[in-house]
Amino acid sequence: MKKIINDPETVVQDALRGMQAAHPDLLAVHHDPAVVVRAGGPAQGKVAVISGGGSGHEPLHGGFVGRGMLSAACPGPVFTSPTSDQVVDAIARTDGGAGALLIVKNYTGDVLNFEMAAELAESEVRSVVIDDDVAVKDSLYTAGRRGVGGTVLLEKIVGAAAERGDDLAACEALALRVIASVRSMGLALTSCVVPHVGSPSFDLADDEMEIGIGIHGEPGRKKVKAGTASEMVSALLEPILEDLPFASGDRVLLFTNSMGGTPLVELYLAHGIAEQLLADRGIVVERRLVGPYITSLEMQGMSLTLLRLDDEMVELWDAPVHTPALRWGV
Amino acid sequence: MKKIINDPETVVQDALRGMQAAHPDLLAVHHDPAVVVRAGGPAQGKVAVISGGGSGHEPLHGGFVGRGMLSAACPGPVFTSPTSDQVVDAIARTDGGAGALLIVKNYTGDVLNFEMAAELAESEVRSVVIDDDVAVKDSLYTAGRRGVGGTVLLEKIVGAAAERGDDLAACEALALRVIASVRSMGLALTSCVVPHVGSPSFDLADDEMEIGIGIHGEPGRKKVKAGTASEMVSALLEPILEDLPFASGDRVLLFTNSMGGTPLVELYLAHGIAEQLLADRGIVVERRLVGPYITSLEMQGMSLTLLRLDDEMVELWDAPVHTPALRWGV
Amino acid sequence: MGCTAADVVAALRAAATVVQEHRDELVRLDQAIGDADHGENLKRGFTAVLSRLDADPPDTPAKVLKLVATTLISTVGGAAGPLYGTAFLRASAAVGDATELDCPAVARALQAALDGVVARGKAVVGDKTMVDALTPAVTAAACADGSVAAALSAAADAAAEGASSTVPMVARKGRASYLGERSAGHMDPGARSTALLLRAFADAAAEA
Amino acid sequence: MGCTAADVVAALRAAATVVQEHRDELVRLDQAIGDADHGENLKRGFTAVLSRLDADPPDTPAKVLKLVATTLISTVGGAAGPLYGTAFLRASAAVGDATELDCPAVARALQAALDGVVARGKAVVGDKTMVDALTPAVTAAACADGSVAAALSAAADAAAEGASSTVPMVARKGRASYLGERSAGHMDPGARSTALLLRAFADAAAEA
Ligand SMILES: Nc1ncnc2c1ncn2[C@@H]1O[C@H](COP(=O)(O)OP(=O)(O)O)[C@@H](O)[C@H]1O
Ligand SMILES: Nc1ncnc2c1ncn2[C@@H]1O[C@H](COP(=O)(O)OP(=O)(O)O)[C@@H](O)[C@H]1O
Ligand SMILES: [Mg+2]
Ligand SMILES: [Mg+2]
Ligand SMILES: [Mg+2]
Ligand SMILES: [Mg+2]
Repeated sequence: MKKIINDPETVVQDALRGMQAAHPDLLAVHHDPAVVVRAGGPAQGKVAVISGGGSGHEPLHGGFVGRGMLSAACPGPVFTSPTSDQVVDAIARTDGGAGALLIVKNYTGDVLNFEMAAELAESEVRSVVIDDDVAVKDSLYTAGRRGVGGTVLLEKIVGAAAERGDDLAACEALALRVIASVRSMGLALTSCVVPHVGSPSFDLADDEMEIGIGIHGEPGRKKVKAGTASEMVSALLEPILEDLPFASGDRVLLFTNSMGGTPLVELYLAHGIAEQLLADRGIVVERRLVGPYITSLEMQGMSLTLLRLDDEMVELWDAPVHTPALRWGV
Repeated sequence: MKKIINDPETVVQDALRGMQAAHPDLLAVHHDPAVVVRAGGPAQGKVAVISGGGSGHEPLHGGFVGRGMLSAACPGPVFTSPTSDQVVDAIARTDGGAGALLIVKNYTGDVLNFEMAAELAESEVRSVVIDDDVAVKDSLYTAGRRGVGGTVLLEKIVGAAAERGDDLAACEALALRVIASVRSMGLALTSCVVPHVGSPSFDLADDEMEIGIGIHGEPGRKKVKAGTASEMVSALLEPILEDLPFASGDRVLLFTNSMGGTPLVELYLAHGIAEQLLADRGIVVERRLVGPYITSLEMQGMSLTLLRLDDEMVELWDAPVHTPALRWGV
Repeated sequence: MGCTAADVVAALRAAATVVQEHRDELVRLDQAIGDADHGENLKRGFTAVLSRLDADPPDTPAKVLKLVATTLISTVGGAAGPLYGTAFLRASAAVGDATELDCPAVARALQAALDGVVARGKAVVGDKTMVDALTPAVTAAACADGSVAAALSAAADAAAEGASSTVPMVARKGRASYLGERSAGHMDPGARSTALLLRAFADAAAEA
Repeated sequence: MGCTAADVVAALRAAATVVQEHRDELVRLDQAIGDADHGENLKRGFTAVLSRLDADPPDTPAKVLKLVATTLISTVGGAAGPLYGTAFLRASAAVGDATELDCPAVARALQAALDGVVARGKAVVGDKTMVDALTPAVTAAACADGSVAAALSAAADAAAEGASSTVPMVARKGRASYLGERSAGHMDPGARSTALLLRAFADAAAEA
């Protein structure tokens, strides 16, 4: 394992220190428990939008803290959900009297810890669980679909709604509408290496890829021969389109995401293919996001996320945002 | 080699198509010769700021085309400088009557092709050559120092000057001042794989790193044992500080850059260490940039760039910019 | 002959040692069907437990168990943190403020722990989770001769068997469930850690 | 017996074939001390040369050479594009509008090519570049018996030796110079491609 770290035990803490140094105007980082909050204290009368999860998916979630997006993020250890203490602390630090909406990715650990936090918190709290990964069968025989790329879009859109003053019930309803309209799927060309493990999370031969991976180095649906970019994009896009399903005439946001180690030149290439495939089906790409926004450490690979848009979502997507990783209109 | 591509021969072209699809409002991509220009045609009376170089360093340069930064970028094949035709075409497409400033990274191929373009162009053209890499000895016995991370800062600052209406001579003088004040150095933990080659550009053992690498997979100053993040950051920062030299009381911009494959969590960690080391020496970090902005495909590693700031540079750095990769104030 | 607060503390120290010794094994089990952190998570949690027990040892078994619960809840994260945390919290509540636990109290604590895990995680036997180790352990913890050590030893044996029984199972809860059929052929890490903890408690009780 | 435009075209076709055959070798040489693209760059350039010659074959040697020059300049990129482009541009200018080139004209063209490379790249013999192959080639291209084939063959032999002479050199120009002492022990890719091109021209001339 070669990584730019001092000690696997202190990676998250050390990185948070660097994040604070890099964004003194945007963020206030608290340690013990670890919470990243918007600089400037709680915004009075505004719903606090809070998320969190294991570290190693940067910029998710800390990179999305700031005006128009998250009020706070709770970073767990690498690939491990945060504890309920962190979430309780985040709520206490950011509730400006309008309550808090917790955005929880659907993993057992995240769900249980956020659930305990909601029970313990002194504020009015609602939770939504995002489960956009079509690679997982949503049935009685699984823990349900995972929360993946859709989380980024959800945090942006709901963050904008909270910023404009929507109340807790409205934010929750909007979040549920986004969750109902977003689907994702990912693939890996290489495995990531978790610092405290030191070896790859799964094995892939030189000509193989893993389709349907999550964001924690957990293996996917199946291993197949790594083909061309066009084959890869189709392998992700078709299950997504079938699932909602998306239909001709739908207006969508297309999010082409790198798992971390895939360079931008490949990502743009894949994005171009996805745009073409959607155009061929009469689906109208109205907004797009391309880059490494929800990653799996140094994993090479990509994911696609498609959100069916309505006018309100477009307006909220376009609303000003000022965070370390997403910024526009300000 | 596992990459998200269709054909090594068409990687750049295919990626440009995706880039155009991703940023229809910002960019107009022309093929044959390949040139990425700002949407909306030449800005009358504004100096055109043009750069370019081999592909594989994304977002450099195409990702920096847009308001307040580059007028055009000329993407060569992967790691190969563009041809003079591309540069001539870029000048013709963007010169709004105030001439063009060419920003050239100091590599023989880039220098020769931009030089031919300047000879052939019909506009008034000035060229500046950036050579900020302290890893290379600047002597009669080398082709001189390479242009690396400082290029990003140079393009931002000079782009802002052109945007506010500075004339060609003023832009050139400012560029030379930035070049005189900026120093960089990089290291690699893994090699990149050039698509048309298919195997790693250099070999590194599991416990080695290469110090002083460039951005083209060319080997560096020396191979050493990969140490801790603190050792890595010192190994980059000390030669930079000694070179200019930077002194206590200097105001600087610190740019912590990923070579592509290094995840953000490690990059923030390294950034935090660099900030601490600078604080220890009384050097004042007034602005910072952290992320993968000048990369070497999927190479894992990082570079540090330090720019000594004056008031004008700070003002121009803070000026609005709206490009695919850098955006603020708009 | 019952368990004092000091005995419970000793049992937890033993458990912490066992967790540290088996950290890599638990990571490897979780790497096969999960995300490779179960050993690391428990190690972090029990290291914190040790230092809090050192700093300020509580004076009743219930207080010890509650301190363990809140420490695990605030340091482990993941699925295991709330699950083990809830288990210890319920166990603490089940034993009241007695200064010494007799065998029936220990059995009640185990039953309460299982109920807590099930309430939080909604898993049933056969889902390939820690419930597959804890359920037979509770059944086996009979107090025929009134010996806490004997009851815990029977529980630990049953838990070990329960953990083994997870190998062929297809996971239906937790992260391993994403793998579907591919989760079969591996022992569940949480079931394994439950068996390890109970064995450590039993051995500590035998030495007390 | 001189070279017509058709002969020059044939020589360039032969050169294009050789470049394609040696693409991987040139990439490997450049991988060792540069950036692994020299073979790919020349292959791209000569493939474009072939298709432009096919589309519209010029009718004088100078026009052929000029077409090659502009094609290489617009398709090769890197250091080699402007250098080889300038070489062919100067060679074109050196042979005027003759419809057939005699041996002295070919020798003049070679000298002009070398001058062009040096004017653009400022390298001298010993810097470990294509100049180390081209310089001895120009010297060796004597027209004793007036045979273009013989002159080119002597030039090609000298270029091959010149290319070999770059192996122990420490590079002082181009990308390889960044390596300092570590550049010694490898042949310069540009010197090797110069030798290959001259050998292809010589063989084509012998067959004409
Ligand atoms: N719903 C559940 N009910 C009971 N136990 C569960 C449940 N989900 C997961 N577990 C247990 O948690 C263990 C995994 O713990 P750990 O690896 O620490 O957390 P995570 O899965 O969040 O990484 C599994 O091996 C399993 O025994
Ligand atoms: N200044 C120079 N003068 C002459 N030849 C040079 C010079 N710099 C580089 N070269 C030649 O160019 C070759 C490299 O070409 P190529 O790999 O295509 O370009 P790049 O170095 O830009 O990747 C070198 O092997 C060397 O022979
Ligand atoms: Mg986990
Ligand atoms: Mg090159
Ligand atoms: Mg786990
Ligand atoms: Mg080269």
